[in-house]
Formats: sequence, C-alpha cells, structure tokens
Amino acid sequence: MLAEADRFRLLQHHRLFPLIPLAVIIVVLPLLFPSAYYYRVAALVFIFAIAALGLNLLMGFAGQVSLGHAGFMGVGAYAVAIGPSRLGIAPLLAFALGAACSAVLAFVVGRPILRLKGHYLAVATLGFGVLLTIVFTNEAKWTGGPDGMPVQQIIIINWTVHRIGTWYWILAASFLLSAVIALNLIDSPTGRALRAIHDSERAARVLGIEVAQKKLAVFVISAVYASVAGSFFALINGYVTPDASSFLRSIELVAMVVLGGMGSIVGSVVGSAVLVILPQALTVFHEYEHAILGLTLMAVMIFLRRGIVPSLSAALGGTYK
Amino acid sequence: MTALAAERISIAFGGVRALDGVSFEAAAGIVFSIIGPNGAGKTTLFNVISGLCVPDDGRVWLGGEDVTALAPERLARRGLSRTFQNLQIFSHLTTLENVMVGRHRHESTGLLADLLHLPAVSWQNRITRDAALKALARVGLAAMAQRPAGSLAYGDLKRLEIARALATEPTVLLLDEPAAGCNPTETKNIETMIRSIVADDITVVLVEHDMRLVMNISDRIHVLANGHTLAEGDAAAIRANPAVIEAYLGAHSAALEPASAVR
Amino acid sequence: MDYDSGFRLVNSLVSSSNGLAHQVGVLFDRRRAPAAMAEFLQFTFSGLTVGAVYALVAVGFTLIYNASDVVNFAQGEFVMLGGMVTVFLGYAGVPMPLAAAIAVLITTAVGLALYRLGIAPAHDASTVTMIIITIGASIFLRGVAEIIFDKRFHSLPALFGSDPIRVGGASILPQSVVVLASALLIVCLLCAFIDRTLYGKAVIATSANRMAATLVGINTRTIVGACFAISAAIGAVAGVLVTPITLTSYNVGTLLALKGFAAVMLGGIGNAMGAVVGGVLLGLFEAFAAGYLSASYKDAVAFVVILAVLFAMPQGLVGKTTVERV
Amino acid sequence: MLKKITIAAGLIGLATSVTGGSATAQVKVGAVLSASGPASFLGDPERKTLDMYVEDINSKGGINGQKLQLVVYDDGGDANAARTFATRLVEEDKIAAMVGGTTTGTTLAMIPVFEDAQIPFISLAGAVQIIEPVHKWVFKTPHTDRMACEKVFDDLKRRKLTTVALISGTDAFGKSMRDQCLAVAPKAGITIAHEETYGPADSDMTPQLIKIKATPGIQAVVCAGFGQGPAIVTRNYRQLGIEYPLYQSHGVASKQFISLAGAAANGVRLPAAALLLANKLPDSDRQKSVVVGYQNTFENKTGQPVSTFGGHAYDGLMILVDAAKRAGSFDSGKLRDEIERTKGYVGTGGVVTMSPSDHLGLDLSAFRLLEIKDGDWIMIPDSAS
Repeated sequence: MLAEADRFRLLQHHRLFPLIPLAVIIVVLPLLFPSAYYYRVAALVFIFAIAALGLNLLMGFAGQVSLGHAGFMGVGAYAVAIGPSRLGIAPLLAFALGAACSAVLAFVVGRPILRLKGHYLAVATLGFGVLLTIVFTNEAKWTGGPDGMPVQQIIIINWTVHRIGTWYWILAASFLLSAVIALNLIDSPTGRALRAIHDSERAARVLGIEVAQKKLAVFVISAVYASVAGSFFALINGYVTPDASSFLRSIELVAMVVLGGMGSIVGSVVGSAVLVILPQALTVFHEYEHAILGLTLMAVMIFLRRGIVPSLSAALGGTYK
Repeated sequence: MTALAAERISIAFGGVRALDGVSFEAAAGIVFSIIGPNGAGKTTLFNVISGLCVPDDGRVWLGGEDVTALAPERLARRGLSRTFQNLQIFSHLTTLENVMVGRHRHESTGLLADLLHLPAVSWQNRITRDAALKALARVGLAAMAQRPAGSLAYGDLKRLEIARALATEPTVLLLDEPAAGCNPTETKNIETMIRSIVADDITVVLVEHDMRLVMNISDRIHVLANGHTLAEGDAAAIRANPAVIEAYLGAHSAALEPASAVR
Repeated sequence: MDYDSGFRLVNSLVSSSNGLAHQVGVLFDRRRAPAAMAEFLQFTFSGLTVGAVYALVAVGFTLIYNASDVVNFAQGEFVMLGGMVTVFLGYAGVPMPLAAAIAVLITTAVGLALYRLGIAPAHDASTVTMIIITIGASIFLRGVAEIIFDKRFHSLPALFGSDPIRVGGASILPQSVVVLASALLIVCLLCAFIDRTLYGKAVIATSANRMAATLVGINTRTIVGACFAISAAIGAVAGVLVTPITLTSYNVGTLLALKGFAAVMLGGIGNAMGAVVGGVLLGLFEAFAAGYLSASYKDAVAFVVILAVLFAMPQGLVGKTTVERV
Repeated sequence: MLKKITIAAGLIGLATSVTGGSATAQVKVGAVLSASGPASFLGDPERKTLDMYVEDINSKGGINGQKLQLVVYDDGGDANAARTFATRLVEEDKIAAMVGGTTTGTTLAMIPVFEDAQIPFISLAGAVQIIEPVHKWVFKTPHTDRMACEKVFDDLKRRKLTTVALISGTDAFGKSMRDQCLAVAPKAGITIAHEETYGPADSDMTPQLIKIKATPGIQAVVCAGFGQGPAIVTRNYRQLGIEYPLYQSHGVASKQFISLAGAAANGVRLPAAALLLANKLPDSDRQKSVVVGYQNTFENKTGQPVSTFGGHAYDGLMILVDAAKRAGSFDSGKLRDEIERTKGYVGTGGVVTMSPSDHLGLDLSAFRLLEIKDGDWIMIPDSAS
C-alpha cells in the first residue's frame, strides 16, 4: 500500500505533472476576465506558447538555434488565408495543408541548414526566415503584398468560430495538446537522444544516435508547431500581414523560449505570457514603454539567466520543469 | 580471431602528420593498449577508428569488415563504442538517463509512437531503464541514478562514461585514458572493471598514461611516438625495449614510472 | 528602317523583358555595349557603396565576438547613436567635427556601460541568453533614442561634397569612397592593435581561454570592457560616416545589425578582414541582384547566396576550421 | 507560476485603471497609431497632433459640455498589435470613437473590431481599399494614392510626357500606389514603359535608376514611396545625371524631404495637400486660415516642420468633433450618421464632403501640384481646369 506522500511523489514524477497547475489556471482564469479583451490577450498567449513550445524542443532540448522560426508561422498563417480565398479549400483543410507545407519545407531546408553550427546556424535560419518574408511581401497576387490580406473565419458544420471566448477554449485545448505531445517526446527514446545531442554531439554519435536524422526530425516537428500557431494567429486576427513571419517575430519567439527557460515546457507559456502581456501593461508609460521593455528584458535575463521557470524553481528548491 | 585492425593509417592536420602508417591487430577478447608520449597520436588514432576523423590513407577493419570512414553512429551499430579523454557527459541528463541514451541502438519505437506516447513507448522505456540500471550497477553507480550527471564527482563521471559505452553492448570498447585524474583506489577499481569487461568477451582497446595499470592488465601493448609505431609486444617486452625507454625519457621526464598520469 | 517603329520595337522589348536573359543579351549586343558597361560599373559602385556600410558595421561585431563570444545585436544602435548624436549636436550649433567627436565619445561610454551593466553581470550565461540581453539592450537604446531625439529621418553633410565622381557613364559619390577607405583603415588599425600591442595580445589570450588569461594575470574584465568600448566607437564612427549616404533615424539600427551580422557570418566570424570581405560582397550581391535579376528579390538573392556559401563552407569565406579536442 | 500570471493580470489591471481612469463627464476618443516602428514618422506627428488638439479642445470647455479623453496606443506598425489594442479600446476603454490606424495594414486588421462593436472609426491610412467597398463605420481622411497618380498623370499629360518609368518602394505605401498608378495609367493616356522597385530601407538605388536611364523613350520618372526612400532616389537621380523630370508622390509630405534630398530636390514635382504651401496660398483660398493655423500650432509646440500626416490626424479629429457637435452627443449611431453627413468641412487635406457611398469626401482639387525650387515649394497653377 502506498502512503499518501509516496503517491504524490509518483504523480510528481509523471511526465504530464507540470500540466496540472496549467490546466487549473486555464479553467479558472476566465472567471476573472472582465471583458473580451482579456480573452484575446490570453488567446495570443496560447498561440505564442504553441510556437515557443516547438522552438523550445529545437533549442532547449536539441540545442539547435533558429532565428527564422516565424517563417513557419507565416506559412501557417498564409495557408489559412490563401487556401480558402484563392484556392477554394476548406479552412480546416487549409490549416492542415499549411502544417504539411511547413513540414515539407522544414524537411527540405533542414538537411543542409542543420549541418551548420552555432552562429552559422543562426544566420542560415535567419536568412531562411527573411526569404519567406520577402516572398510574402512580394507575391502580392497571392498574399496581398505588404498590406496583407483578410482571412476567412473557420466554419465547422455551419458553426462559425467567431467569438473570442470560443477561441479561448479552442486555443487552450490546442496548447495543452501541444504541451502533452512535447512532454511525450521528451520522455521517449527520441527525446533522450535529442537531449543527448544538445550536450555532446560526438558522444551521441558514438552511442549510435543518427544525429542528423534526429535534428531534422525535431526541426520538422518544431516547424509544424510554429505553422499551427501561425494558422491560429491568422484566424483570430481575421487578417494577416508579412509581419507574421518577420525577423522581429522570430526574435520574439526566441526571447519567449529563453525568457521562460530553455528546456522548460512550462517556461514556454510563461515566456510567451510575459512578452504578450508586458507591452499591454507598459502602455501606461507612453513613450517610455520601449525603453522599459528593453530594460525589463535585460534585467530578467541577467538575474534569472536560466530563464524564469528554472531559475525560480531552483531558488524555491523545487525541480518543477 | 581479430576483433579490430588498423592498416597503414595516415592522417595530417594542416601539414602536420599526426599519424603515419600505423598498423595493428587486436585479437578478440584481450586488452590491447596503445601508449606513447603526449602528442604521439593516440587520441587521433581513436578518432580515426571510431569514425570521428577520416584518415588520409589506410583502412580500419572491425570484425573482419572494412569500416574505414564509416560514420560513428554506423560503427556504434556494428558494435564499436568508446569513451573520451575529455569527458563527453550529457550533463543536463541524470546519471540514469545518460546510460539510457547508450541503449539507443537497441530501442525500436518510431517517432510517431514517441510523440503520442503509445504503450510501446512505456514498455520500451521500462526495458531501457532496467538495462541501464544494470549497467550502472556494474560500475557501482546505482546509487547515483537519479542525480543530475553534471553534479557527479570526476571519478564517478569516468565510470559513468564506461557504463554508458557498455550499455550499447559493444564487441570492441575503446577507453581513452579512463584512469586519468583518478586516485590509486579509483584506478584500482577501473582495473577491476576492465577485467570484468574482458571477461564478457568484449575486446578492450586502451589508451592510458598510468603505466602500472597498463602493464598490469594489457595482453598486448602498441607504442606510438610522433605518429609512428615504435614497438609492439607484451608488457615484459615493451618494458625491456630500449627504443621505448629512449622515447619516453626523451619526450617526458616522467618516464615509464607508474602513477605519473595526473595532467 | 523607320525610326518610330524601331523605337517602339525597342521600347516594347525592354518593357516586356527586364529579366536576366534579356540583360545578358544586352551585355553582348555591341551597339549597346557602352550602356551595358556603364550599367555593370554602376552596379559595382552601388554594391561597393552599400557594401562599405555593411562592412563598417560588421567590423564592430568582430571585436566584441573575439573578446567575449557575444554576438552583440545592439551594434546597430551604436551606429545609430553615432549618427543621431552628431545630427542633434549639429542642430544645437556645435561645429560638425566637434559634434562627431562628442558622438563617438558618448557612444563609447554607452558601449562600456552596456558591458559593465548588461554583459559582465551575466558572464556565465549561455550564448542565446547573451543574445537576448543584447537584443534587450538594443530595444532599450532605441527606446531612449526615440525619447531624446525624434522619429524623423536626418542627414549629415558629406565630407567631400556630393558631386559624383563619374567613370565610364557610371558614378559614385566621394562619401562612398570615404566609407570604404575607412572600413579598410579601421581593419588595419585593428589588426595592428591586436598583433602589435600588449593589449592586443591580451585580447587574443582572453578570447582563446578566459580562465587561462585570468591565471596569467590579465584582467579579462578590463579587456572585454575595452573591446565593447572600441566596438562602440567603431560603430559610432560608422554612424557618422554612413549617415550622408543612408540617412539616419532612431530605428536604423535593427536593419544594420541584421545585414552586419549576415556580412560577418558570410566572411567567417571572428576575422576582421572577413567582416570587410563579407560586407562588401553582400553589398555587391544585392546590387547585382537588383540590376540583373529583380530589385524586389535582391535581399532574397543575397541571402540565398549566403546560404549557398555556408553550405559549401560552413565556417564562412575567411573563417578558419576549428578542431575540437576530445 | 500562478503568482506570475496573477502579477501579470494585475499589471494589466493597473494599466487599464491608469489610462482608463474614469473622470467625470469625459468622453473617450481612441487612437491606435504606429508611433514607433517603420511607420513612426507618420504615427509620431499624428500622435502629437491629437495630443495637442484634444488638450486645446478641453481647455476651451470640451464638446457638448463634455471633456475629451484621448486614449492612445502604439502598435509599432504591427497589424496584430493594432488589432489587440483595438479590442482593448472597445472592450476596456469603452471609447466613443476612434481616430487612427496609421498604415493600411493596421487599419484593415482593425476594421472588423469596430464594425462589430459599431463604433465610428476614422482611419489615417492611405489605401483606397479602406473605403472601397464602403464599410458602414469606417471613414478616412488622407487622399487615396489613386488620386495622387491621377494628379501626377494630369500634369504629365499637360507637359506632353506620356512615356514614363515608375519606381516604387516594396513597402505597403509604395506597393499600393504602384498598383493604383498601373490601374489608372491607360485611362490617363500614360504608358508606363519601365518599372523598378526598391526596398523600404535601401540606401542606394542607382542600379534601378541606371536601368531606367538606359531604357529608350522614357520622358519622365514617377517615384511612389515614403520615408527616406524618395530622398535617396532623388539624390541618386541627380548623381546619375538623369535629365528628364522626376515626380514624387504625396508620401513626400514635409519640408524634411527637401532637407534630406538637398540640392537634388530642385525641380522635383509632387502632388500634395495645401498644408505644405500654407503661407504661400492666396488669401482667397478657403483652406488658408485652417492650414496656417495648424502649421503654426504644430511647429510652435513641437519645433518640427509640419507634415501632411499630422494634418490627416487633425482632419480626423475635427471631422469627429464637428459631427459630435451636430449630433449633440457622443452616441455612436448618431455620431456615425453625422460623420457621414460631413459637408464642406475645410481641413488641411482639402474640402471634405462625405456621403453614404463616399467615406472620404475629397476630390482631385484637394491636391495641389508643387514643384521644389531652391529649398521651398512653389505651386504649379492648375491651368488645365
């Protein structure tokens, strides 16, 4: 017979344990929301958290930097914009096609790009992201050019997903699902191999791990995460511009991962919450908001340099990831 | 039967010949040591054998098959494993997870199963964990299983690398200075461990500076100097070889004295 | 042939095909040869002009990277500060040379402060964390600039006027030559500083192995701090020199950092000459892409070339291969 | 973790309570502007203009006995941020009306929010898509780029220059104007014989310009762009010694262009609002007192030269205020109807007369054709009309 405390410890070691507090927060939060604006902010947090989760798998676990991940967000976003309006594809199908396109694109470019290391990998992914943004900006016939284009709403059997409250629940569920998949991956043979690659590629190789293949796999997975996030992003905005895939957006995603904590699944949602909510909170400071945003970013990274969640968790003596 | 053979291996880095026509044959189930002064090319030879470096010339044979320039991960799947002189520990993983990674080539779940955490994955995780725990127990680290590997003491890390390499179930194991930085007790433990590994029919190829260890356990010793083969023979023959003594005295004041390995 | 119809023919030809094939055709058409030659020259001049700007930004990246392994994304803001401080001191009636000198001094102080307050306290953080810190710094500096200065574009007078130097139908501004020469001069000074002075040796030692450098008595904090200060100064000088060509505003830094970083990586990080080569080549790629292919896709072409170069030479053009010891 | 979110939520609360604090008898006017980012030189004067005129209105006792409270958010030029702030204005700040939307992209992203909430939205962005097709609650003040093209083409035809080259920025402004110019060129009898583009942050356009120079038959060049691009195009144009006339667009909307382009700007022609001429307008001109008044106020308060972008914000605010006065309240429905009934409003951009089918209300006469001469504008008389 297990003692109560032991049972709790077992639960604590379950790979999905970190999601329990998150799920509770997600359910309780709407009770505190005074208006639709809060739903929208929360919805954006979930969207960026999905993208950050994927990037975290790549950066935090496999140790491969990408400064162009918003490019895949752009692919997902334009898929749900172009599919229904220009090609007559059902929005849900366009959503899936976007993810598939991102996966194929990641598979094709990943092979050569992932051979690079460190800052060279950074500049190659950056270049890839910039290329996509240029295409979205220039192919105006398809994308509406720099002004962007409207996105049709998703219709599921005569039911239009329109209200932001509905989106909140869809996105919360999608986020949790993404987190479950990420945690599944981490606690699997592939996940262990990826984390090993992060620490020593050589050691991983002499242990029989197909490093190139594993890196490519996680690159494709993270691209699909970003693409899904991009599709949601376009859908809740009802509009998409090339900004969705811009260099600054890529940097924002990286900042979310690092801020929350590389290698921490909960960190990704915390990082995205901070970077989505902070600009909203800083509007009080009017023209000083950018200076303060920059200072905050620096201060958090200097004092919690392993990221918010791992640093705070360590400070409190816990091992919460 | 020959477990591992090198045939006229040559490699140069930026004009410097690190290895020049080195050949050896290690019979199955023995301890084959490679010694030589610093810079003799020992680690480079290991890198060539384990596929991390591609030789300019020469061939590597593993169990009678030509494996020259095969990628390390392919070699690992054919039963060659190694440790590193400068530790290559997965420091963000726990001790147990480090060894579990060593089981990778025996794991069979697909990516999709991993993502969905199908029952096969739980099953696989359990099997891998059990095997890894066994490997840890063998090197005496079972108690450290849940500790982050980064927090282990140096001597423990050396043993962890051996456990991790053993977890791949190799036929040939390359140990790159396993006793470097170890105190006499730890060195003794490593000696015992190597003996037990060989007892399991695994061929051990050893690079080591600790001469007492080398002389005690080696079935055969190959001496390198400046990328050339200087001598090969059993411990007694090497100890008596004037060229070897000359090389060691010339290059290194530490000579063939035992326990000179703290570097 | 009647002139008018011929004219229309040429006209429609040109307007219908501004693609590569046509351009190449023009290149070999002897009657058009002088024009084609002039175009080629002009593309080269344009590439050199833009490339010189990138090169000057890229050189600033290199020194900080060498000393501390930090890719400083706030380098573009140093360039912005150099230009903007000079502009606003000029508005306040300060003579231009004095204004430029003060701007360089202020930016140097900012660079030193960035190291002392932002980088040094986080010295053991990971590379990506460092990148985020420098990005935070760049947002902060931009934010401060938008408060202190304004959000409009500004220019500075060119050193030797704006009368173009004409060569074979093409032309280049004297300022472009100034920028290019300055980039080369700064690289030479930098190399001399690194190779010839004790300080320089200390920089090399620090970058090779910080722990060992500390052990032999080098104050690595001072060294890295000095490198930040010098990089900032180089950035500020770049800002003063390129503003007459590129114009400046509080947010020019982002794009300069992006292109500068690309140029650095193209050349091979950590090598000052590589930075100049990378910068000039990047400028040339863009100009020739704009001229012979498509202006809309010139940045795309530039990045495709960078990707291709990196795939072929994973350490950049001038970068050295590092042998990792195991 | 939980604490983190609570703190964050608390921060939002704080933010809203500070910006949205409920003083007595105040009416909130919202503005989402690109006061930072690549379009900040549009958004910045817009913000300054709104700030100073709302203060001015309040110091004179407000509108209908109510004081205005301006709630401004900076979207940084990002459509997503604009949409979030629009939602915030509607849901949290409960604004009565909105003046803003600096760029076409941010405006188009915000339109559904205000359409759903049924709150009047006066945009300050250029493109014609904002008002075509007409959205019930959406208006705009700046001239469309189509009008700019028509104005330029009118002048070209008068000078019998019918074969032209077009160079445009790849940003939203340049792209939109390019499309409009290509669309109206055939009707205007203009042949666009060669086309080039440049990136919004490019610093050298000589490759594109030398290709234009090498194209036979070109009689004039039209440049569609805003920001520093047109200044660099103008400089490069002279650097290459291209002789035929250069036309810029209404994106070049402040004296700053002249100082950036320097002597190279001499002889450049462009369509622009009367605001740029201000003091040079004949006293008989209807707009004179308005534009001189705005120019003096803006330049005294900010110390910066006036730009037509700030003028668009002025017009937006004044159209709103006039409508509110006529409606006698800030009831959104009445406000909307009154904005649509705006008739003969004399603003900085021209004389505005709206209708249910025209939510802009400007015609070609709003544009003047200017030429730059010795560092100043001179007006080219409209001899054709």
